Amino acid sequence: MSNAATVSQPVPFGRRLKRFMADRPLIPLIILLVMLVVILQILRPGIVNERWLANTVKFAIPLAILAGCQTMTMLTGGIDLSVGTVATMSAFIMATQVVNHDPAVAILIALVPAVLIGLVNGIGVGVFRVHPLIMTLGTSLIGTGCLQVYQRTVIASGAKIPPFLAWLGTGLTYGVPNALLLFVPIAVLIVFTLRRTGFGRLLYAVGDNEGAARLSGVRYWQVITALYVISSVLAGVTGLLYIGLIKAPSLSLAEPLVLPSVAAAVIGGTSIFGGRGGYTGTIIGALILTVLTTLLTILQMPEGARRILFGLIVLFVTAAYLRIIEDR
Amino acid sequence: MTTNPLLDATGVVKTYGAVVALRNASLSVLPGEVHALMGANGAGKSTLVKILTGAIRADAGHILIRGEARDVRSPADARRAGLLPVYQEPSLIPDLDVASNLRLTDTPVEPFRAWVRELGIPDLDIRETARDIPLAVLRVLDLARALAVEPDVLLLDEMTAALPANLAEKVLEVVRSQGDSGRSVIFISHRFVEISALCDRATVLRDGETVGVVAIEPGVEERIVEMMLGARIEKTRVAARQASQAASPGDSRPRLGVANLRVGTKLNDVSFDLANGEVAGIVALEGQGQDELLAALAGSIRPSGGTIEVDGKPVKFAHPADAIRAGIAYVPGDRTEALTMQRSVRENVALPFSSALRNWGPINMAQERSRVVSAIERLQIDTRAQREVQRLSGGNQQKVTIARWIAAEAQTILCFDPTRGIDVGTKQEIYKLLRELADQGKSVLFYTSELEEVQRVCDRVIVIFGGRVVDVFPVELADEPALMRAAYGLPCGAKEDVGILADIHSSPVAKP
Amino acid sequence: SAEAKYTIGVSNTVQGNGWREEMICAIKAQALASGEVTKLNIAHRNTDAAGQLEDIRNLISAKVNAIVVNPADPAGIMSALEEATKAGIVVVAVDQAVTEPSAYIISNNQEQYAYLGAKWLFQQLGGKGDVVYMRGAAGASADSDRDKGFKKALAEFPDVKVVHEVFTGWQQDQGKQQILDFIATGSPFNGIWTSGIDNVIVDALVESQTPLVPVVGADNAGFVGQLNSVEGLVGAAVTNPGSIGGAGVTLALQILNGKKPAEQTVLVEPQLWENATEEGKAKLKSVADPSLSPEWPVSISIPEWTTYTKDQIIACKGPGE
Amino acid sequence: MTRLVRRQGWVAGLLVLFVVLFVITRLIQPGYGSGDFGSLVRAVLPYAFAVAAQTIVVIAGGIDLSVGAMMALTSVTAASMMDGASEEYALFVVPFVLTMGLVLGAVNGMLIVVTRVPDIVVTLATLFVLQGAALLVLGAPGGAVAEWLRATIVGTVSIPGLPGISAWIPKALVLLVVCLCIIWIPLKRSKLGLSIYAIGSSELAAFRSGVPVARTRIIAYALSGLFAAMGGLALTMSTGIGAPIPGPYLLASVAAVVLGGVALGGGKGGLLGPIVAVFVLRLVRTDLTLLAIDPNVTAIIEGAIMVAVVMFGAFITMRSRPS
Ligand SMILES: Nc1ncnc2c1ncn2[C@@H]1O[C@H](COP(=O)(O)OP(=O)(O)OP(=O)(O)O)[C@@H](O)[C@H]1O
Ligand SMILES: Nc1ncnc2c1ncn2[C@@H]1O[C@H](COP(=O)(O)OP(=O)(O)OP(=O)(O)O)[C@@H](O)[C@H]1O
Ligand SMILES: [Mg+2]
Ligand SMILES: [Mg+2]
Repeated sequence: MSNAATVSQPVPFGRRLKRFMADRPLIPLIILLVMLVVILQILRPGIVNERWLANTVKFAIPLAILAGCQTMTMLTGGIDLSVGTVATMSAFIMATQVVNHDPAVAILIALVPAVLIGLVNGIGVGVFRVHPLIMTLGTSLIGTGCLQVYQRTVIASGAKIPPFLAWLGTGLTYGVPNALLLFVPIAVLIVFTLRRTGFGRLLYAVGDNEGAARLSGVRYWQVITALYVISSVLAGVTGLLYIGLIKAPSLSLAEPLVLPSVAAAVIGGTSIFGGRGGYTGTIIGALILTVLTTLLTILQMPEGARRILFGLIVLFVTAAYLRIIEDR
Repeated sequence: MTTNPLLDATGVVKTYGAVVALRNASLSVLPGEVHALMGANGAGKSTLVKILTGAIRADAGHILIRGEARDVRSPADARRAGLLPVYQEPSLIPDLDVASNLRLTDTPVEPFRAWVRELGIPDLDIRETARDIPLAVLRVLDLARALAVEPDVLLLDEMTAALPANLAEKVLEVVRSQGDSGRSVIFISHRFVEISALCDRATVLRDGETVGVVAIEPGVEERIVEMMLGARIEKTRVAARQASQAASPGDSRPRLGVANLRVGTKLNDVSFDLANGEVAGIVALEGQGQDELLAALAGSIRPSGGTIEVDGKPVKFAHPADAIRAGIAYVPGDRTEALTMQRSVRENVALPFSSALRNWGPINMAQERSRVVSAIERLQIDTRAQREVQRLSGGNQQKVTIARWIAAEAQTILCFDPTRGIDVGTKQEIYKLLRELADQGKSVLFYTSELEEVQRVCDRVIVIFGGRVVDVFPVELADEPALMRAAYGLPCGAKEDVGILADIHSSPVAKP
Repeated sequence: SAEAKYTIGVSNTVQGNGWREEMICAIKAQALASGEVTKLNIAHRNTDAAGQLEDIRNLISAKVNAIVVNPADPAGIMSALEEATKAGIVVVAVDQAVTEPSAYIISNNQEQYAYLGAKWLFQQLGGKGDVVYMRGAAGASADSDRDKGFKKALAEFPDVKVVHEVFTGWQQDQGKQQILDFIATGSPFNGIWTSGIDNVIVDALVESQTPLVPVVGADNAGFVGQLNSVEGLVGAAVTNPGSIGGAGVTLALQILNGKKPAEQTVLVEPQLWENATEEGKAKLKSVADPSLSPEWPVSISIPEWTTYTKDQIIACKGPGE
Repeated sequence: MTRLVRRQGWVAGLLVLFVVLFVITRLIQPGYGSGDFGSLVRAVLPYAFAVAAQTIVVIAGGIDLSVGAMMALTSVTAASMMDGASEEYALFVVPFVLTMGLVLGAVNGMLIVVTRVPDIVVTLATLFVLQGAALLVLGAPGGAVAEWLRATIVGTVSIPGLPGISAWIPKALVLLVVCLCIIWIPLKRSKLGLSIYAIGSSELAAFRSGVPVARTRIIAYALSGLFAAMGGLALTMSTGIGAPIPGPYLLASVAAVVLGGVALGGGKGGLLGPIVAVFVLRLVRTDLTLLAIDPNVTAIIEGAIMVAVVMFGAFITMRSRPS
């Protein structure tokens, strides 16, 4: 049936290369990442060593998981700004509960607010049709307030980081961060979910055209509620991992990761309008941002100039990436 | 040729990545001519119109307007050059009211109003927001907006496809008068009746290439079809329905029983049955409640009264999912309502597979693939640009909306104008498909704006007027004048059979 | 003066940071302990100087008797403080100074805070070496005050070099990543001065198995604990009591009761606790408080200025709660 | 009629909410009077401009994450230029800073048009760039403001013969209304205004209707920059200084835009709604302070109110949708 008409005359090499990369959007992204690492190595010869790689991966992992939450919510045309608060809450609650409870119990207690916030987000967005930005912003305000109130009840109890989480967060095995033990399964699961499960298909469908999904029998609220709960639980798990890495519970622990998590997803090629994108790009996006942070820390220049450079590079990377993959 | 062409395009090329939308297209339009642009789905007609009007840029080609090479870079440029398009999709700004839409394009209001009346919409409120206006009316408004600035060349891309018969007729009248008053019209349609009644010449595109220009004269259709379809030509035609073929409702329980159904103010008291193995056609003018009827049966909106029974059991649909579980699938008229445009053909077709909670888990990719591929083959979907449905041509998108339910093996299919914008070859395929479904014991409820389709596919005709069923009669009694009269609320009477390619001179343009 | 009669308003513009939380709790505890306060109106959120103007004006509308304010900026809230004074409200700025002349100030000396710690560090290095300078948030007034103190000390030690200057934004995760990045470059360094993001720095040194260098931080419970327990760690904690809020309440009550201080400005001088000497170690052991939340400064009270008990500040309850 | 209700109903509801809150405020604090209303308006001022800046790009179908940073940059620029300068010099500083906002906003728009990167990423990047620039202008809060500028938002207008009413018209309100109307009303009436709504509603349809999409987008961002510069000036005028760290204006502006009935997809809504929403949000803040509610609970209440109002809005539109 399809009279598959492809251009028959020889295509110039440049265009062929472009098309090759456009079909494999990960490749240009990885090239951009490698370019940044090379620049770093040129500016500070010797910095790119085993230890640096391990550190970069350690710090990129929590960002990448949170960016996974953003990727999935963005596929449905949403966004989850409460991930920072949720991660902070579960970290703080775990660290303060572990003083009196078994670590496993403390972790379970810590994940309860994550599930609750996810549920509220999901019902607000899915049933009441509140814009996700407002909904998650609202719940993150509420969560922060609750955490503050909670904090006052545990001032005197101190905090502890279970050795297991510290091992997971900071430890290395043969130079490889232990955090990968948690991250690799999560990443595989997310990628698999998005590509090969019904739920993943529905995320794309709902984000692309909710009406069409509805006519195909998809119940929007079910998808959205499940999504936000998953996103919140992932954020909670990130909080646990992150506290193992930072080892200092604070009331704003993971907040600084929120905007970068959105940026990582977007750099990785996920559309914030919904319907297109994927997780593998996001992971590279998180790595790019982490390397970029290092690059700017290492550069000796005024803080103002550093931020300007950060902004310009993020813009450049995203623009270059879009240019390369646009003509698919 | 004594006169110089008003618009002359040659060697137009446009590629999208590996997909060649236009290979070598040319088009030449004389002043005062109504010129048909024909071709199968995906031949490149819309692409050519978009290029001529500056909506997209060609990779190569020469375009002369009144003999001068003009660089048309945007629709605004085209407008200044006297070229006004009505695209396949409505182009009114959805969130602005009609008046603001007119102001945005510097369209004079009074001529616009006059044209709207002329086109058969007597009571338009121009403070109405475009989003709230039905698709068919939007198309007419688009046309009126173009006519109001008196363009030299009017480009109409499947203008009549989404229109019910009464509005389509008005459009044809207006287009003819344009030609008569010395302006040119480029007219894209898949309906031969319209082409033969209206056009002077036709340019035929196949796979992005102009394969011929012919003058329209009696008997030319077969040649055009041959040119359009090339090797793909379909000899098998579905014969008109015969009384003997009508499904025998041996099964006493109807598949679908509707009694006293009401929806808001649009639908009052509709009752009918749909048997297994039956194709029932709904005939109605624009806005008689047929949209609401199908939407209510599909669980998309809630009826305000009446009962629906499926296989004898009363049902209440709160969500399309409920209807789908009862085996009822709905193909809406507006394909943008049914498709996830950024996703692939495969994902669109497979969408219903994973909608239910129990199917959220891992997908059996091989099984999905085979089901999708067979549905695609059955509908002959051109899959060159299948990675994103939005890159398919309009007709191919339309096919995807149907393919989905073929793949999902729905027991009952509610189709709202499924052949809208589909080329002749494929239309035959769809008729055949619907009949096959009926033969397999499935039932189809089928609203169409092209009355002659009723005779080709339906067993029974249900006529709706003013939100009520005014008549139900077997297909043998359904000739075009009878249908037309019934649609206007008049009683039916028997007349002789009229087919698409049968007799161009008895076209419906001249009446009523 | 035992009967309760005053309402006190509080305005604070940073939320979610252990130091500020302690300040608020100190205010509450002191108001309760004094027995003279019927009600506290606390405006406590993340905002800027303009937002603080709004809060102060709301407190004026609420007709409080005194306002204790931790200014977002010394000059930026002048107009509202002036309006408050005009309305007969006693204004006490805590933690940082304000430029409004009618306001009373009881403040930690930020410049001295940095100077003291930096000087100790430079001496510890024998007046020579490479120092990592981990500042607070770029553009914050407390950070620029501390920068003055740090630069002053630096000027006194010409052979000390700042090899790496970076803004932590007072964020622990940022601080940790930044120091790890720096360690990875392999550049040698002999000491680290931090603006209060301290315990994660020690963690980073330990985790990356880098030889420990002297670290200067604040008296946060977590860091003080590390100074006592981490093998081979030499360092100093400079006090920066969050309990200054309680002192602010005391000062406000004194003024309301007609006991004006001799000077508009009362400075609470920081102390330095180090573990390089036996004496210092003993001091550090005595102040350590492992039961406290690690972000909280251990100096939970200021002699002569606060009268609440540890239980009261930890309960974090004000009058009427 | 119903159309009017449908279009303006949300704004009217917000106005009613504001009046109700105002009455509640007087119940909580019987002495709450015109002077306190003046304080409210002054508190609203920077938020209102931030919201106006956000509204215009949201209507155009975008979002501007750099609003707060733009305010910070324009504020520090104004404050550092006026530091130690004469009173008259401010006459030059104000137009300079406004032009700067306009130009930087236009740059935002151009970057979006040229790079074709989504708005949210471009403005996230410019957020960092503008913040960095603000830090380069002033490393720490500082600078000064001309006295006459400061005076333009202090006190009330005097209408001769009507002292009772004029006490309720703070100068800051007049400034706000004048600044917004001078741009918004002509814009709303012009074809440019229509074009902004058009590109927000459907970019493709707008392009096909002959709207110069790129130019319109750039202008929308430029106007947003202009409003943000006004906001920056308002910050400097009220605090007397410039602070390089942006305040909480970004999220507040997005929240108020949504509360004000402007759809985040673009193409719908007006300016009045978001402005009223800002007044409502500020008054809620005042009430929470007057009630001496536990400060940690106020965050919970503010979050809950925000969500509840939007949920309520969603709920009534769901109910009123023809079934
Ligand atoms: N943006 C795009 N990207 C890739 N391919 C495209 C794009 N737009 C159109 N095409 C391809 O170009 C070809 C011609 O499409 P066009 O819309 O012009 O067809 P058409 O003749 O109008 O068909 P129909 O009768 O179905 O409307 C199709 O194969 C289509 O898939
Ligand atoms: N900040 C303001 N302060 C006072 N009045 C204002 C303000 N902003 C707008 N207005 C006035 O309110 C009127 C309505 O403004 P708005 O921006 O809401 O228009 P609109 O509701 O979109 O208009 P339409 O109903 O035509 O769509 C404007 O005509 C203007 O006079
Ligand atoms: Mg077409
Ligand atoms: Mg409005």
